[in-house]
Amino acid sequence: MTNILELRNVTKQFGGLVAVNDVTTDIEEGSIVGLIGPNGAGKTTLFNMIANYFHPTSGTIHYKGNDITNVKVDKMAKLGIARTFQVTRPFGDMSIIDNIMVGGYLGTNNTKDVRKKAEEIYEYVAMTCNPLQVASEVTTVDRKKLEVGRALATAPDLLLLDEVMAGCNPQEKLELVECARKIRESGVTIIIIEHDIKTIMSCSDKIIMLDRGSKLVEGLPQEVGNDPRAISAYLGEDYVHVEG
Amino acid sequence: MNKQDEKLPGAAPVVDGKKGFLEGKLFLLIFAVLFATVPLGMSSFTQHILVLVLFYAFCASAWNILCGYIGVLSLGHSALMGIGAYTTTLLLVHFGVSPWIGMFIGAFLTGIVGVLIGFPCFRMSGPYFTLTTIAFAELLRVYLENTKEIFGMSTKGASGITVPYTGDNVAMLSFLGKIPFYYLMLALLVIILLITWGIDRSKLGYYFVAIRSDADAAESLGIKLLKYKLIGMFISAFFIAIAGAFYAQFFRYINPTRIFGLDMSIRIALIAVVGGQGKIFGPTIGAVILIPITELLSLYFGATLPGLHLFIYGVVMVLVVLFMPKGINDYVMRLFSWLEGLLFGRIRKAKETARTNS
Amino acid sequence: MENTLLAIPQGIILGGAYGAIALGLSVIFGVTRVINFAQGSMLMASCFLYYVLYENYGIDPYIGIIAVAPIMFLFGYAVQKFLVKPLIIRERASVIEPTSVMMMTIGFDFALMYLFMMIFGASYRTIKTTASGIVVKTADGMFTTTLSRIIALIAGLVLAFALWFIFNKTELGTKIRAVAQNRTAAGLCGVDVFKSYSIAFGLGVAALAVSGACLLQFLYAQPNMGTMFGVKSFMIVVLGGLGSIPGALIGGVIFGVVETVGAQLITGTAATMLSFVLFIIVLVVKPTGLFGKK
Amino acid sequence: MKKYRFKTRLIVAFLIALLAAVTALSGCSGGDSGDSGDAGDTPAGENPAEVELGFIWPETGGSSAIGLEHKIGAQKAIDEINANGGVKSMGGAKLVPVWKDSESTADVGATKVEELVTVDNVPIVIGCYNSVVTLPAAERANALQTPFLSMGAVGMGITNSGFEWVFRINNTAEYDVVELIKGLQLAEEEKGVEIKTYAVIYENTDWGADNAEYFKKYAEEEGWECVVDEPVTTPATDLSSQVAKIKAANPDVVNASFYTNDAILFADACFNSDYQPPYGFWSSGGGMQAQDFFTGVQDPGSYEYMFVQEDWGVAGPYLYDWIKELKDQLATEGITLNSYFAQGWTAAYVAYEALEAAGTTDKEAIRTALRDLDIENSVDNPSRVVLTGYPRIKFDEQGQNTYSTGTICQYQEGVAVGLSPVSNRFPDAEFIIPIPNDFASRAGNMVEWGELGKWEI
Repeated sequence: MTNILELRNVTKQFGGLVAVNDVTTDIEEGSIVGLIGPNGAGKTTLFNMIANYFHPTSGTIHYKGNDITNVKVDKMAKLGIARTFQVTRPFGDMSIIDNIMVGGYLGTNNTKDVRKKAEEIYEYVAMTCNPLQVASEVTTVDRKKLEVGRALATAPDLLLLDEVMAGCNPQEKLELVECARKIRESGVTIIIIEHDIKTIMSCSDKIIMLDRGSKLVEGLPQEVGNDPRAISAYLGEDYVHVEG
Repeated sequence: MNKQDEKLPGAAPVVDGKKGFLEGKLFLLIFAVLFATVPLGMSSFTQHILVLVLFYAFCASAWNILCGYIGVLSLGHSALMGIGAYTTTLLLVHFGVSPWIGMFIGAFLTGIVGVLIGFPCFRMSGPYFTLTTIAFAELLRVYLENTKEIFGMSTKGASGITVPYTGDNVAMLSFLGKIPFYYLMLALLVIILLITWGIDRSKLGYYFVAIRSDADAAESLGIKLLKYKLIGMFISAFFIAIAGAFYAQFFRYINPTRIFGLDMSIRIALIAVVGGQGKIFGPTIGAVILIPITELLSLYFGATLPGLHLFIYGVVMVLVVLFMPKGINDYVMRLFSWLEGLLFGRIRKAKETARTNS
Repeated sequence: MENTLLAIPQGIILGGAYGAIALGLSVIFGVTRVINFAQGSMLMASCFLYYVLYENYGIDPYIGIIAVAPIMFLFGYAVQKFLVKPLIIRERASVIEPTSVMMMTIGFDFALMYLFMMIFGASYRTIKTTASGIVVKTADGMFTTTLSRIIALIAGLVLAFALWFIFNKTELGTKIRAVAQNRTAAGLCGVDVFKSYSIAFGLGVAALAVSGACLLQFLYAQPNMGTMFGVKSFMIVVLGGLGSIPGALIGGVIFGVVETVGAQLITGTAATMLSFVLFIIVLVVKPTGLFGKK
Repeated sequence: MKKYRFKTRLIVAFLIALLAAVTALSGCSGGDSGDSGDAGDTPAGENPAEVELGFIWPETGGSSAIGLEHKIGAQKAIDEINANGGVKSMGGAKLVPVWKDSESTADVGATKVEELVTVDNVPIVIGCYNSVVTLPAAERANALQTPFLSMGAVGMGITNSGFEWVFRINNTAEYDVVELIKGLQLAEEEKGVEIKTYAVIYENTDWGADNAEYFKKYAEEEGWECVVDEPVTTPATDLSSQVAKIKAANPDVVNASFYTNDAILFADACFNSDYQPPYGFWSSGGGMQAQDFFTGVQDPGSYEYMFVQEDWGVAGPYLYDWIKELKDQLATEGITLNSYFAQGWTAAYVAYEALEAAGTTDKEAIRTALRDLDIENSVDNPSRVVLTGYPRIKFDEQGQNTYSTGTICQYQEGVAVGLSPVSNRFPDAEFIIPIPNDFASRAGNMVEWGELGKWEI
């Protein structure tokens, strides 16, 4: 398997604060990678650097062998990297289908094709709402799915999902996991930030755990789950929380 | 209806029930017939006002392409209109270039100026953008008021330029009566509505609305914000310049204080906002309602007490903004939907039943 | 050369008046992010109130502040509460820039301006008070100004200090600043967001009223007088930096100095153009303004 | 996003519109010429009870203070005409004014002409003070073949654009300046002084710029040197800096062109800076003859010795008994007789005279009457028409009244004293030139508030 993404010594400082400290890791093509860690661990910062919302203070990010460390945000989609937002950001006064179509217009002008593709994606992510409903009015889970669908419409090779399952009930989480698996099967690599360890463990091929900006553990879900450092830093607490 | 819609679960009822397959048709027909026939037999003044209605509808539609769809508030559009008007008029006065040609030269020039202004302006957002556009317009206004000539062509500073009247001359876009101006403006309005409609349902429109809704999310989907804002600016500037050329020919007089003034920008923006920004027919509806109201107020109250008509105008403006959030367009559309439902409800039902049966 | 140098204090004094007006705006703009296009006519309204007090009861505008500033505070409070608030609530639902608030204030400006025109007519009304008649000048007679203009500058400074005090040293001010920084977060912390908005609006309009008292001494009251400061005062606020109180004053002084020095070196109109160019350049280079913080 | 699917329908609608347009165009071109020009006509032999006069003044906007004075003047004239039996040649038809507000805005003026002519069917339109408003308005009236009486506007284009229906009662900007220059020459001659340098300061409107331009043109012919050429963005907030600039350049004469508000600021700034050009401020009027200017300045001493080209006959040999009476009468109503009132008055009266001569509301007849109109005004035979004090009203081929001379007055002890031309001079009056630098002793209400005087630091 080739690495789709290679991070080398990525560091981000905000003023004197080190948000991400010297993270080096590889993401294999076609895998689902879970990015976990306690609050303030630097997950979202790392995520935003991969999506190029921030540029690292030092270190490099390579995507498919090319340096993308300082590429502009609006070029990312064309490169094949799409993301979702932690707080969903639908285009409020557009319908669901129109939202997905915006993603689909990348690299094409043909409205007919784009609409068709958007309809396919709408079914693919299994949304339950009416496709012509205005996006600001649909339920949370549908908004999450819409985020995924919209990102998917840009035909990415790497999909970055930022806490896509937050605020969903277990049933909905299962749906989303199913959805992620389906996407992975179509050949898309996925990185997921997630708080719900149980869910993330169940669907990831690899887990990267951050703590206070540094990479703490990296490995298969079982390995991380059994790693004492990980448990002490975060997992035990959360398990209790989740169980309770 | 089209096949794709039927394929979608849950799509069909909405498409047929809520939107109505006849929607737009009746509305358009009524308006088309009204617009095409209304000036006939009217007094010259009524025709004059009708031309102004179309003129402002056109201006506001041009403004709408940038500001309504992309969701920025430009109060500097009068400057772009002024550049169009001045280019056309200077070419006519000094080189005898027909306004038909000058109009497009001016429009292209204005489009380019608009793009150049856009570079610094689009770095700002919200109120900053608005103020920067005002600053540009005021800068140009003060400059022109104090400039006697540009590139050797006399502009007469604040005195303004009188456009020579050449009698009824189609080639020189000069007419005595209002009717030719009316239909010219109507044609221009139809063109800009078609273009807006085209934009509305194409990639451009989707991208514009996406930028308006959430610029960050739009960017993450690969939309180059600046590029699309500049495209919007170019189209908008292009058309507002044509409006400027028309203004010069219609009033046969232009002066920087008026045509580059903030009042003009505000009026254009107001019409679009009141009518419904980001909607194809919003600006047109705004103009159809606001301009006659202005004239009627001035007709009935203008003589009573100086300022009364403008006071009422201000109050109406506040009330419309307060109580009609989506603009009048929304109400008109609902009214038409309702009317259509009333008129065609039975036919629709019959067709629906026929389809479900088949 | 000498004249150019003399133009600098002239500009500072003029800028003080600009700054005093900009302060009121800065408070409103800084907290609510609303461009209050009605500020010109609100200033005009307060000037007419002073005029009426002076003509009918002989109350000097400086003393009249005691009565007019609270009235204008309530006026601003009410405008926010009944006109601006519903729009902000509505706009929050969609994510469009608050364009409707701007359009509403434009309409309000119209209504207020022409209401006063109906009541007072269009003539220019001036008053002749002690301060307006006292001319202050250097012994060689090269530099001249009036006491009223100097008082306007001082009033600007006092006003700036008072506002700074309110915003930085009182609990109310702290709450308002919190709202200005992050409406949602402040709301979650139990701050009444719209009450803060109303108070900020009221304070802004009251500050305008204070500068109105100073302006009437050397200018005039007339329904169209708002256009005199019009766009300029917004540019000052933005130039100085959003919500920055010293920024508003310094922005005013910069505009004043550009105008007076520009009038010496080039012409007044060229200086006006220059100040627009300056505004655009500053915004392009530093969108947060000279003293604004990100 | 709402989508209306109606491509085909739009095209159909467009085609219908186009079709209608073509039919309308072909059908209208004939009918259109038919109804223009005869609106408001009265058949011969039948007299209307009322005749409407269309007035357009700037009642709101930047020039509203002045426009409202015009309106009062015109109203008073109409009241008087009606009290005297209306238009006698039409069987005593009463004059009814139709007021329109130009909002001080160019295209609004043209729109209002359109409205007055085609809706109100007025036989004659009068207005509009601002040149930028009057120019398109006159053009429009000309196109609608309606007599247009221009009053107040001095822009050249109004009478040199070949409009056949436009008549201007007042001066052009150029002629205003020529009068000023003549006054200056007269002063030079009489007082044995020699003007070498001058400064122009003006608001950057069409009127201000025109004035400055012509002043420079004629001053150059005189060989005077321009030391300061200062346009001012109107409305200004402070003119002290500009005054300091002029003071430093020390010209012999300053030509200032401002509307009321800026004129107040300018006079105050000059007075506060103790600035007085040796041969005075010379202005062709504008704000410096408005009522608000006199009451608005901080000290009447600030306009003392100022030279103003006055339109009205309330000065010198023109101070007829009837004007005095009128002035007193108006004073009881709280109205001040000033040049803008006089302009409004005269404009209404000229329209009346034309109607009286035409005896009909036929526009062609009124135009002929205006062309033939000749009103003499002299000490022996004063005319109530000419409150503005012109010696004669007679339009040339361009429609310009070439007798609309003003009087160059100097404010001496607060009173405008007529000086130039010599024929209009007050008895025993003479130029006070060079102007004394006597700021402390100047007339005014200094006593009331100025005991503290000027502070030196």
